Amino acid sequence: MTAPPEVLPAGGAASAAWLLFAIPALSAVVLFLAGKRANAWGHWLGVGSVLASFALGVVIFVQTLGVAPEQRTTEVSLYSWIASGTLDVDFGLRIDPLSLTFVLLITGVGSLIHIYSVGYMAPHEGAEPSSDSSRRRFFAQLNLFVAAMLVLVLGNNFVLLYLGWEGVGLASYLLIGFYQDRPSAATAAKKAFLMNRVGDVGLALAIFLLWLELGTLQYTEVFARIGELGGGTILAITLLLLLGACGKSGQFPLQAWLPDAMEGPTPVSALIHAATMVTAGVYLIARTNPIYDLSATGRVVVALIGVVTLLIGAIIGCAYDDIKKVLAYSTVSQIGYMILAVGLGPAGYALGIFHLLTHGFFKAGLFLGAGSVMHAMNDDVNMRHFGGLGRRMPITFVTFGLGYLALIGFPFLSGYFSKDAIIEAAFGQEGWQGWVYGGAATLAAGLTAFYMTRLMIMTFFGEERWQKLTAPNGEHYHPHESPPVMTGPMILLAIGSVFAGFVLSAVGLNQWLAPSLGELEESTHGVLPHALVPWLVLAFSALGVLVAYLVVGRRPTPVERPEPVSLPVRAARRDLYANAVNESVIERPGIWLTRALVFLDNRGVDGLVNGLAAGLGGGSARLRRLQTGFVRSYALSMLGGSVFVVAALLAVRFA
Amino acid sequence: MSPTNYLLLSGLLFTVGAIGVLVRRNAIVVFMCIELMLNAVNLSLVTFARINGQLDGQVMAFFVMVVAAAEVVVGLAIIMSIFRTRRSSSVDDANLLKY
Amino acid sequence: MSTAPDTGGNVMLLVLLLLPVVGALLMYPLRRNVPAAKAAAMATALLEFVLVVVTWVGYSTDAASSGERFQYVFSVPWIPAFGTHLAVGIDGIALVMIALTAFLVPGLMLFAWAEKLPEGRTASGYFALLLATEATLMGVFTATDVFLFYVFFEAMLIPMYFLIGRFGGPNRQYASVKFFLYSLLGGLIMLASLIGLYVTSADQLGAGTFTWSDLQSIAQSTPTSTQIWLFLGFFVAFAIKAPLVPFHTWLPDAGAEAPIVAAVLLVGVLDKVGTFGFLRYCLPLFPQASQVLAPLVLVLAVIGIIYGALLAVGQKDMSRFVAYTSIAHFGFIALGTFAFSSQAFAGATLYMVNHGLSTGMLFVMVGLLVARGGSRLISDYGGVSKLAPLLAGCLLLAGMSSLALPGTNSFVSEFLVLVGSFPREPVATIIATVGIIFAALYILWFYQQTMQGPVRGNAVIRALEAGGVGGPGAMIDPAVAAERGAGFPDLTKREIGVLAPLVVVIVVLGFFPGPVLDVINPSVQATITEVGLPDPVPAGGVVGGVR
Amino acid sequence: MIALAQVAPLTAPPIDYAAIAPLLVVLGGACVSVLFEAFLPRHQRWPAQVALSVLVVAVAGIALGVYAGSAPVAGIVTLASALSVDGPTLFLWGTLLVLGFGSLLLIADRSVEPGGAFIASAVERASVAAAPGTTTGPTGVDPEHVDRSYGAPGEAPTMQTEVFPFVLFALGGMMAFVAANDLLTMFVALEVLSLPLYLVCGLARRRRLLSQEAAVKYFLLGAFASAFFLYGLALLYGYAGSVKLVAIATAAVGTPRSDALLFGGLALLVVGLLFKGSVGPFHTWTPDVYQGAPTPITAFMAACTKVAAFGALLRVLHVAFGSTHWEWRGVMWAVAIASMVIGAVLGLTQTDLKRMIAYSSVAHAGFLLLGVMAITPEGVSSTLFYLLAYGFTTLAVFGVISLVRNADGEATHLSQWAGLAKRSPILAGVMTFLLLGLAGIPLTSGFTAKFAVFSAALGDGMAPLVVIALVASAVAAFFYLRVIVLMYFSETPEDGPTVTVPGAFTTVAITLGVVVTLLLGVVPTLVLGWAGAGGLTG
Repeated sequence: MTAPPEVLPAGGAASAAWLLFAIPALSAVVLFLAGKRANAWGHWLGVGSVLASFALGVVIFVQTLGVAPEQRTTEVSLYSWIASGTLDVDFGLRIDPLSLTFVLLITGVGSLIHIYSVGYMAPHEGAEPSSDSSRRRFFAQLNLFVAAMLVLVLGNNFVLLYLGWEGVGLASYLLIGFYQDRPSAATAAKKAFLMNRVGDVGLALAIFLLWLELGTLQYTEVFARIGELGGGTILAITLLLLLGACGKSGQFPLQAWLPDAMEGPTPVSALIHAATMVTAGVYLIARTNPIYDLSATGRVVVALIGVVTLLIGAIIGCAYDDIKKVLAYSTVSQIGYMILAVGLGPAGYALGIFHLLTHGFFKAGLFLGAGSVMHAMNDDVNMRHFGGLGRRMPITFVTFGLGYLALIGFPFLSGYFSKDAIIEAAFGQEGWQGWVYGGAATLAAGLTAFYMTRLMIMTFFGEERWQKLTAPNGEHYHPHESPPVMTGPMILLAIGSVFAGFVLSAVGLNQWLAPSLGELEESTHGVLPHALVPWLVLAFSALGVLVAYLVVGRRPTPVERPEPVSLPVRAARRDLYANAVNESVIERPGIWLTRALVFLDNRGVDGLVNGLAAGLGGGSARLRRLQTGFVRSYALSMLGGSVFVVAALLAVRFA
Repeated sequence: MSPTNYLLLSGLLFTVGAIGVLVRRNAIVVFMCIELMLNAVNLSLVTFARINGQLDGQVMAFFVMVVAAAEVVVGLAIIMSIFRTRRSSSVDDANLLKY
Repeated sequence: MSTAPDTGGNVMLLVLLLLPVVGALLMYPLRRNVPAAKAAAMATALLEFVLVVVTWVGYSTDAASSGERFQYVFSVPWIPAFGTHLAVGIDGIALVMIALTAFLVPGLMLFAWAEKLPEGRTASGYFALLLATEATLMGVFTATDVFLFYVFFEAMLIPMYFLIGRFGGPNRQYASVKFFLYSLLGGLIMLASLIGLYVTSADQLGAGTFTWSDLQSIAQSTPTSTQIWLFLGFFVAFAIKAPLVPFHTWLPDAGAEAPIVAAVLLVGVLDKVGTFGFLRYCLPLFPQASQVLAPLVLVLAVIGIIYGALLAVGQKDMSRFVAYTSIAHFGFIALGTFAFSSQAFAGATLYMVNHGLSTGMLFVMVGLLVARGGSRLISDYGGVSKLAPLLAGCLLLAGMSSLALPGTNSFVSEFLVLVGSFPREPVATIIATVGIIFAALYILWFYQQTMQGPVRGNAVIRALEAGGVGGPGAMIDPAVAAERGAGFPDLTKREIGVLAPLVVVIVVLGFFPGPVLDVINPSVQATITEVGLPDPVPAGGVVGGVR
Repeated sequence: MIALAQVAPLTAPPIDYAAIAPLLVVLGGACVSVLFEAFLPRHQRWPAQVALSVLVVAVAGIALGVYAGSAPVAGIVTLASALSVDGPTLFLWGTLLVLGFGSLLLIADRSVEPGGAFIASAVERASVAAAPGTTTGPTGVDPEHVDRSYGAPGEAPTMQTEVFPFVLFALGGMMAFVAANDLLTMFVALEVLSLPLYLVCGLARRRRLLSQEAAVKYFLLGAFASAFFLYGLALLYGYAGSVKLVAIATAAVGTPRSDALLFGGLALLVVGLLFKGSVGPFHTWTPDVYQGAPTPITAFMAACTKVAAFGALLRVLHVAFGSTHWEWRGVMWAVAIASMVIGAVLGLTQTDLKRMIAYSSVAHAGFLLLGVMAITPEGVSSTLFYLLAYGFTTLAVFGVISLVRNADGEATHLSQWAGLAKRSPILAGVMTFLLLGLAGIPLTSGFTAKFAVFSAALGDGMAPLVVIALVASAVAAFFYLRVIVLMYFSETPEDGPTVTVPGAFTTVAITLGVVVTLLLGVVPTLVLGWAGAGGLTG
């Protein structure tokens, strides 16, 4: 492990870093409270706030570049947030290469998506007046998300991280359930929040454990003293943190919420459920790398989770017809790659972040493209209704296509650099780990190529199936290119997805991140030589494309999904039974248990109380019958009482 | 003859009186049974006086008689008044007040 | 040999005590003139609040941390034969509680301003009872003489009893009597311990006393067996008040049948007397017993957290739902109280305040829904957010506070409770932490049922048709309805006035709990020393954050 | 002559007239009031009797006050040690006088029931018809008995004034009873207080059948009980060779006689006293008599008889049997528990207010026993205080009950009290306060008294009993609560009863009760001091 660099108080623009999240937060508050008045200009305020914090981020970034690497880790303490006894949680920010990288990603991609949303969320003619308000609400919530996400990455202690962590959870909940009158949206939102809470429990317990063992929750102190702890404790901490990461990043076994999250508006899917929030888990593990450095076992578990997830995502992605669901599972799979990378330890932290950035570009671009398609197709998401859209909406087609190439790792596009690096590192491990990680990653690369090609063909090529169909709302489809306010961001992201990989590796992202993540270790004795891996991956990807072309491209796509299909396809269509398991293991027993408890409480606990009262009343009603009204019976009771008293007294005395 | 016998007799009388109170219906008779119990007490008082070789007990017996007489006056008055209204002196008829 | 000064002292607290009484009495002459009565009541409540603020400002945390147990002390002998004093004084814990009380009452009055009362009931009586409740609460929190505390503890029941019984829902008689008898039973069992305490003090000090500090001074020397008996008496009373499972069944009935303002006072403040009692009486007066019996309490607390949450999800009635969520929250408070660490104690204390705010707001939201739909059934509402977005937003905020989302007040307290309990009680804390999932479950479930999805539910539809907007299932334009103020209108100005302070406090305390914690911490430290169980020291030793 | 000369001169035992002045005044007043009955014309009797009674009580009170000011703390024994005038005696005398005064006011009142609540024997058709069960039972209306007490058609109805001498005699008897220092005096006093009560129970103007039935039952059972008392007296005489309490106490320490006599005697004696104190299971007469008797008399019995009975019980157990309390305490525990349970549980389902209060008095008797059983100064003082507090509260309660009336007299059925708060908020408020007092809620005398008694009991090692007592009082609270619920939370029935505006007398009596109930709850110090001054001397 590398000794953490000493921490300097932030200076210059960095000391104003709190503005980064303060501005969007303020804007969110304004938009929430302003009410209808803000309908007219609200969205521009939202865009402006994010742009502002992006600008500030750039300034701080440039300033940080100006100083020597070992001085790039700075902190600014705003005030003491929670203080009791020896506990003193600081509301402070940590500005270092890692957090700055995320700041730029969040605010940069965030700005683009905000701009895109101005067009996407614009009320289409004939909409009810309230949809102005709903756009305002949308931007308020999107700003809230940006603010929370920035707190998450900027916080200099675990509690602040937790604040951002659940803050983005709330924003995600609100935005997934944005179309509130859709029951499915509401349910999806609830599901997302609950599964995230499961992860949060892990994070919380990790925090408690750190407090118990170290008596502090500041990154600097924790990382400095983590070495004092025993292996068992550290392993426990790493696993609990991993649980948190799984919840947030839709990793196995908590991946089921992410596809449902696509109920939200597409820009949300692009920003939150592709580019930023869902990568928070990767950030968490990368941020706590000093802890993971100390636990090889912990790292193996992380890597395996990543492997399992990237396979699950890739497999299910092949079966769906819903364009957003396919992209969602692709996200699950790609985050699997990142988790795998950070699971490789010093050999992979930087690579994980690298892939996270490139993925941020091209996946956001893909989602925006999908959004543009839906915008054109009356919000239809079923690819079987598409086809031949390439000619109708060229810009979308081109940008989307570039994103697609980047994702499948077409040579010298961003995906090629980041993903192949991860796979190389994976093969770089020794023994079985190398084979398992590398093999799975390579296989998934092929699958990725398959399902993405399938998506491209079904959407942009082939016959225009939509000609013969009518939209759910009855009218015919009139595919048209989206307005510039939407295509602009798509173009920028496309450029990003083309060059980001090359640029970032050229300028040396790894060295830049080194102060936060330690030097990137080149694995020397892997199971496969480095030279071989790219070709292998390329071969698998090409194979995937080819198969896709043979299966989908050469024969017409049926408008109705074919039934019955082979077992694996069925399994994949049903998310490999993840939801079924959740339902039968957790949901139904839970409902049953609740009913049982309600019964127990009313009949049992409360029944006891009321029963006691009833018993007293009944006893009273019976006993008062003894008061017959006959003098002689009264006399009898008196005599009986006297006899008892006499007998008892004599008994006490003489016995 | 040992004084104990007198005590036993008085105890017996007392019990008889008590039982009488329990079993007889006529208010007058019930009342007479109570008088019997009082007189049982008198007997034991006198006996104890004899045993202790004092006069106190006998004096007390007189007190008891006086009090008993007073009770008779009051009791008969009450029984008469209820007899007037009810035309019955059975204690069992008077059971409007119960439960 | 009472150490209580018999020389009177600072009369501030007496003023706080008597002012609401005066206000309540004022209601009688004004009973014919309802507007004047309302105005007078509101004025009293506001004045009370101002005075409490003054008290807060005047409360010196330095003095508290330098060992001054109580401030604003006033004490005169009351019944020498029993060694009782008319003794009042506040520490940080009591201060925040009276602050909470004084903060809530004016808002509640504003809420009750236009409430539709059962026929034959006058608003003046209503407000008089509110003020009377406030007075007894002030007394119960400020008393530093155990006898006096008991007097207020019992007196507290009477105005609340009449509030529920006279102004409550259809089943109010059953609920009010159940509430009264249940609490009275607890109180009487406590009385037995109270007398026992008195006798013990007579044995140890020569003369029986009820002065808290004297009793505390002999606490360590009282044999543990005695302590356990006395502890149990107090504990039962407080556990019924708090309420802990299985003593909780009166709360859903009372909370559901009580008028909203009473429900807020009942669940928000009055029940806190139980947890307050744990901190002020059970722990310092019976330290050994508390430690011996802590496992028992922790089991009840943890059960309560899970049990209350699951039952909440099973409820059909909104008020009962809120009541059960409170049972879960009281579990957290009890956990923190019996984990014996300064963080846990501070967290529990702060939790009392925060729960008062969040649950208070939840009850108010329920009240607003009932005011519109005229039904308490959850299934009678649906898709309200489409009609009344502001109302929905407030409900969501209250809910988020209730599930302790970071950034709301409750997170700080819940975090402190858990992080403070973990070192001593890892298992209980882990279960409790799992409880936060259930918290999310019941809040989101409730929100989804009532607020999200298409506009539905008998109450809503009825209200809309009454307002002449739309028919069953019809998509209603909320703007139209709201502007008409008809149908299912969004929040009115008055209602916003009720909610705004709550919203502000909930959010501000989420980010800046400092002022409150500064007041609480010294008293918490004092309690720690009185219990005589040192703070668990983290293995790491060195602690604290970089500043 | 010589023989005569040899006889030692008789020396009359010394009598401390100052000490026993109150007793003498009351008994003398009673005699005078008998003469009034005999010689004054009917229309003058009421004012004369009222004036006389008030005067007597006042003078007795003054005499008591004067003596108490200079009384030796130890107390004295006078009249050949027949009477013991010590701290408790003085306190009880004071209590009896004040309570008696209150009762007399209720009795004298003619505004609530026109012409007062009492007539001797004549039958009122209306009331017979109204009396429950008369449809089945014989309504023996005797034609030649028209209600004389109404006097000539023109004039206002007058009341039966014999009640005044009766009450005065009973009061005197009670005062002698609590002061009696030997069992014989106690027995005579018992009869002096009982016999008039038997009679006045039957004097109700309304519901005569119930009233007379109450009288008969009370009389027969009372006589029965006094027989037990007497037999106990005899046995104890046989045991100790004397009936002086002190002598019994000394004999108990060491005497050849069999303890069977001692404990048999104690048992029977106590039974007689418990009967008077209406302690379960010797309470059976209480509900019937309380319900049947004219309400003012019920008030008098409930307040004063209890005081007298427990005063005597206190003296007997503490003076004569204090040394042997380990033997009898267990049995008394059982009795106390029985009494508390019976009172609390049976009270739950009562439908008649007077019966309900009767059962509550049974429960309170159980609580009082706790204090009596504590053989400590606190035991004595707390019991005394409890008696005073309970007496005033219950007096006021019956006063209030007498105000709620309908066509045929008092409306004592619970259902008739529904929604009373709306019709008469003040009366409902007063009643609520008094009931809370009986329930023992803080800031009422009931709480202070309970606290005193229970702490005395706990101090003397009766913790379990205290817990039981507290649970019982929680149960008992339910039926007090029922009345409050009815008055406040229920809707008023049609043809509900009306609330009579009380005349001066009743008003004063009720106010007295309420004020004392409040004061003893808030500032009991002074009275507690009196109750604690000086112990029992024999």
